[in-house]
Amino acid sequence: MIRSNLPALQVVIPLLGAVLCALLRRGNAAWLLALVVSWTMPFVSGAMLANVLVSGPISYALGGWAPPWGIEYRVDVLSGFVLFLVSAVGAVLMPYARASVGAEVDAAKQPWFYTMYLLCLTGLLGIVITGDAFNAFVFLEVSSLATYVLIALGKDRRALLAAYQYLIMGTIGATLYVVGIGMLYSVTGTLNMVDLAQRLPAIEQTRPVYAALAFITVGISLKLALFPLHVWLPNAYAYAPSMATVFLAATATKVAVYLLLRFFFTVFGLHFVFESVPVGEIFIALSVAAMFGASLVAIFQEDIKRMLAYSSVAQIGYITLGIGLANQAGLTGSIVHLFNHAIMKAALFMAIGAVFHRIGSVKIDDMAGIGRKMPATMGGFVIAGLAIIGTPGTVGFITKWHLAVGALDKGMGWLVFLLVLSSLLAVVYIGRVVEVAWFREPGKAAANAGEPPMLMMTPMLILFVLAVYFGIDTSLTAGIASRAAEILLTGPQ
Amino acid sequence: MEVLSGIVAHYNQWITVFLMVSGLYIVVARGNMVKKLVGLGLFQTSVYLLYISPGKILGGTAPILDPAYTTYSNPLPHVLILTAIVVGVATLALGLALVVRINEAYGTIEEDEIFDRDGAA
Amino acid sequence: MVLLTLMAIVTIAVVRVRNLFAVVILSGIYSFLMASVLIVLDAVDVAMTEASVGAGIATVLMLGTLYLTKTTESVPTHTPLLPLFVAAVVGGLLLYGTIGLPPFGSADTPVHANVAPRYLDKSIEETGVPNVVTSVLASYRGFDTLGETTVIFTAGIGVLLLIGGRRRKSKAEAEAEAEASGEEA
Amino acid sequence: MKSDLLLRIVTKLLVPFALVFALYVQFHGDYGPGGGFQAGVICAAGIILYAIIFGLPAAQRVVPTWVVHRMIPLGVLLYAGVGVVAMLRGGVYLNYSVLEHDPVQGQHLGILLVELGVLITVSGTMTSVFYAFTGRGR
Repeated sequence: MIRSNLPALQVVIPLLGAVLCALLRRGNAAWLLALVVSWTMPFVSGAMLANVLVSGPISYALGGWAPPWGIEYRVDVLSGFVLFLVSAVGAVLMPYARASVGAEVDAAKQPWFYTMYLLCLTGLLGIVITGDAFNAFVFLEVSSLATYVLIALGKDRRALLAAYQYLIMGTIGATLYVVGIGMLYSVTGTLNMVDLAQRLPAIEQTRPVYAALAFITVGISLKLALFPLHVWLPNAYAYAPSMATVFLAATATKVAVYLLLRFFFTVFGLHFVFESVPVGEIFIALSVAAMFGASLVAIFQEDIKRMLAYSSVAQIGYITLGIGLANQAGLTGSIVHLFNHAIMKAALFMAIGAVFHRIGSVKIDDMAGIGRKMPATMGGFVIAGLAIIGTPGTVGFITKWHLAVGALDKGMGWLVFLLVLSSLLAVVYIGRVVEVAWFREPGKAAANAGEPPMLMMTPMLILFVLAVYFGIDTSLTAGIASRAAEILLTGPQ
Repeated sequence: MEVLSGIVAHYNQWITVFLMVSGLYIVVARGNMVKKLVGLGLFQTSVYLLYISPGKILGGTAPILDPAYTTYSNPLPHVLILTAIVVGVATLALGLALVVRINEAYGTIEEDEIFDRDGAA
Repeated sequence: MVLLTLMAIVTIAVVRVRNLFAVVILSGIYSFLMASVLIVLDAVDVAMTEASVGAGIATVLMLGTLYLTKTTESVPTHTPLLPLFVAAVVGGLLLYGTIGLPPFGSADTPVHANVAPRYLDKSIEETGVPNVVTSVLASYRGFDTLGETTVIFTAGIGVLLLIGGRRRKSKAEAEAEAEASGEEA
Repeated sequence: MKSDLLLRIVTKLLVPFALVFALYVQFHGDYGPGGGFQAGVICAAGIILYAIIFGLPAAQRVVPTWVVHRMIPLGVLLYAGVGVVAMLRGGVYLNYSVLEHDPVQGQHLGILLVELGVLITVSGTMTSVFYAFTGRGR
């Protein structure tokens, strides 16, 4: 019985967890509940992914109403992969959360903080698993509202402003998405993604479909912080509590990318999106702008969380670059980078969160000599930093390799050159931190620092190891990503 | 007559577009945080018409089944928009709560003044 | 049609007026007009909700906020060129899209041909509920409604997290408050 | 406003009526317009009206804050719980047909229960949010 209901459980368990969390009074009890829920999730998504890899997509008709009348949950290789990614990040993060949240959020607010975290998880998983365009909007809003609150709970008063600005931009994005869905509904009469995909080719060349494509693309691009729609992201990541930053940086934008992939390749179809409209060219241009523009800004940041946030915008550029290439190697690069970037960015933000836990600052000047006091944390920072740069032997290299192959397949050799050049910018901003942390005498701030508690340390160490492991053995990540890309390119099975 | 009926046939859509654009303009152009949220509300509300209008059948009636009628307007958009209204008011409540907190933290709800104060701090 | 025109006029007023009380009341009026339009369009459930939410709860909350903050908007200092450009692009795209949509009020459009007829034909047989909006809402698309309830839940807990507690609870907040009152003086 | 006799009397008369009307909207939602969400809003509006006329403390004596705070998650719990029960009875999530022997009866029960869940969460949230906003100024 549990086996056949896995798709529903994937979303319902965190939802029930959030509800129960809201009824608890003590922060530790809420943490324990969130931990149990988070650790259950990878098993659910892992079981589904394994099932999908063997026997094809799972369709689950909620309420017992067959699609397109009811809402369908649909797990294929891509959504199974992203579900596993999101739930795995949550599972790795939870032990870390206890000390971090304990220090950064008022004790009285902790149960509800974990409620918000679980709701955010519910929303993200709901977006990925659903096969219904409108249902995706509802869960997009669940995760978004929870995200605004998580950000606003940062200690700095600028966190409030960041949350407000994100609320405005996020709502505009979601509304544009709804407008696009409304137009598609007006010309097809259906909301189910598979049903849409079957009905659209007949009316492809009409104006509402073009407009719908534009609205949905821009709406989702606001959410995934595609350059130049990224302005909400740096402040949001910089001022949110450390745990929220790690979770959002590793999952939220990835889920938006997933939704975009879903619409481009499953609903509208490769043929329509990339041949009748210059979407590919636009995406490549904006991605290159993100890779360079955001990296340049990152170099001049004093606040390391902000620096990493700008680095995220640049990294999202790599992901969208692969989408713009829209060929087997390029898409594989994009999809595998969803996973790889989640690992390395989570690791970096966790390391900085640990430093903040010890010295109460994320300013680069206060980091002087911190490497000697927290060698494991900052050693890991170096490893994850190398991954961001794309050094061979780390996960970052795998992504860039696939992207480069994709660019060459497309006859865009100059893109390979740009990829290498943008990596040099990453060397500069990561190198700055490494230089200050390791090659300067410990300053006043760092003098009394030490390694963080075990519960914080272990998740970081796991991620540091994974950042290298998946850089060497790629059969799991790149293998699945390659299959997902193949299915996207050849159409629904 | 042809032109007139053309305008009539699309009048809903013209107004919808106008409302939406005005809402979006307020959100982007104004610095006052409450006014921005009002604009956001207009922006979201105008979407209701975009969904509901195509569902209407002239001569039809509300989708509550009754032997006296045979033609009903489409119920599905109504359901979707009920959800959208709820999402809208939820967003508004959260936005207003943020505005109250921002006012407590900064003493103003004008974006420009807040940027000034953060620059000074 | 008269209602729609009135709505457009109210919207212009919302853009122009700078007194926030007036803006809030105008947006309440706007919601009532919207509710009336929705009744004309046969969406009675939606109209009822819009009237109670848009004109009721939303207005109360906004007035509550204004009571806690301030009531006039300052004169915008930026040139409105960028916003105008953004609005114009979106508007143009919308017009481009909507002109291709099927004409208003006809019965033989895709919207009426797919999916929806099943609800109208089978609602009583399958769920025993004559109000099709209710049966679609709670059963056929019941999961959407669960999501919607979750949205409300999220917003409720979120608001309480932000402004629920007494203010003196945390040190940071107390400092912020002291600063704010210092600025007012 | 507390001293205005007329307002106080009218409110006293109106609030029970609003609550009864909310129940009507709730349970008549199968046949006429309305349902859990609308009923929840009307219910909250009744309490809010009471609070505006008689003051927040008076309203909080009638409907304490902790009650409305608890209502927010409980409604979702009821809704999601109905789905879980359906799953335990061998159906898929939220399939109300398995709740009773007769599928239509089951649908009826399921719709009734989830609408009740919506009512609880919506009225709880609206009232809590109102309390939070008005309580903030003190």
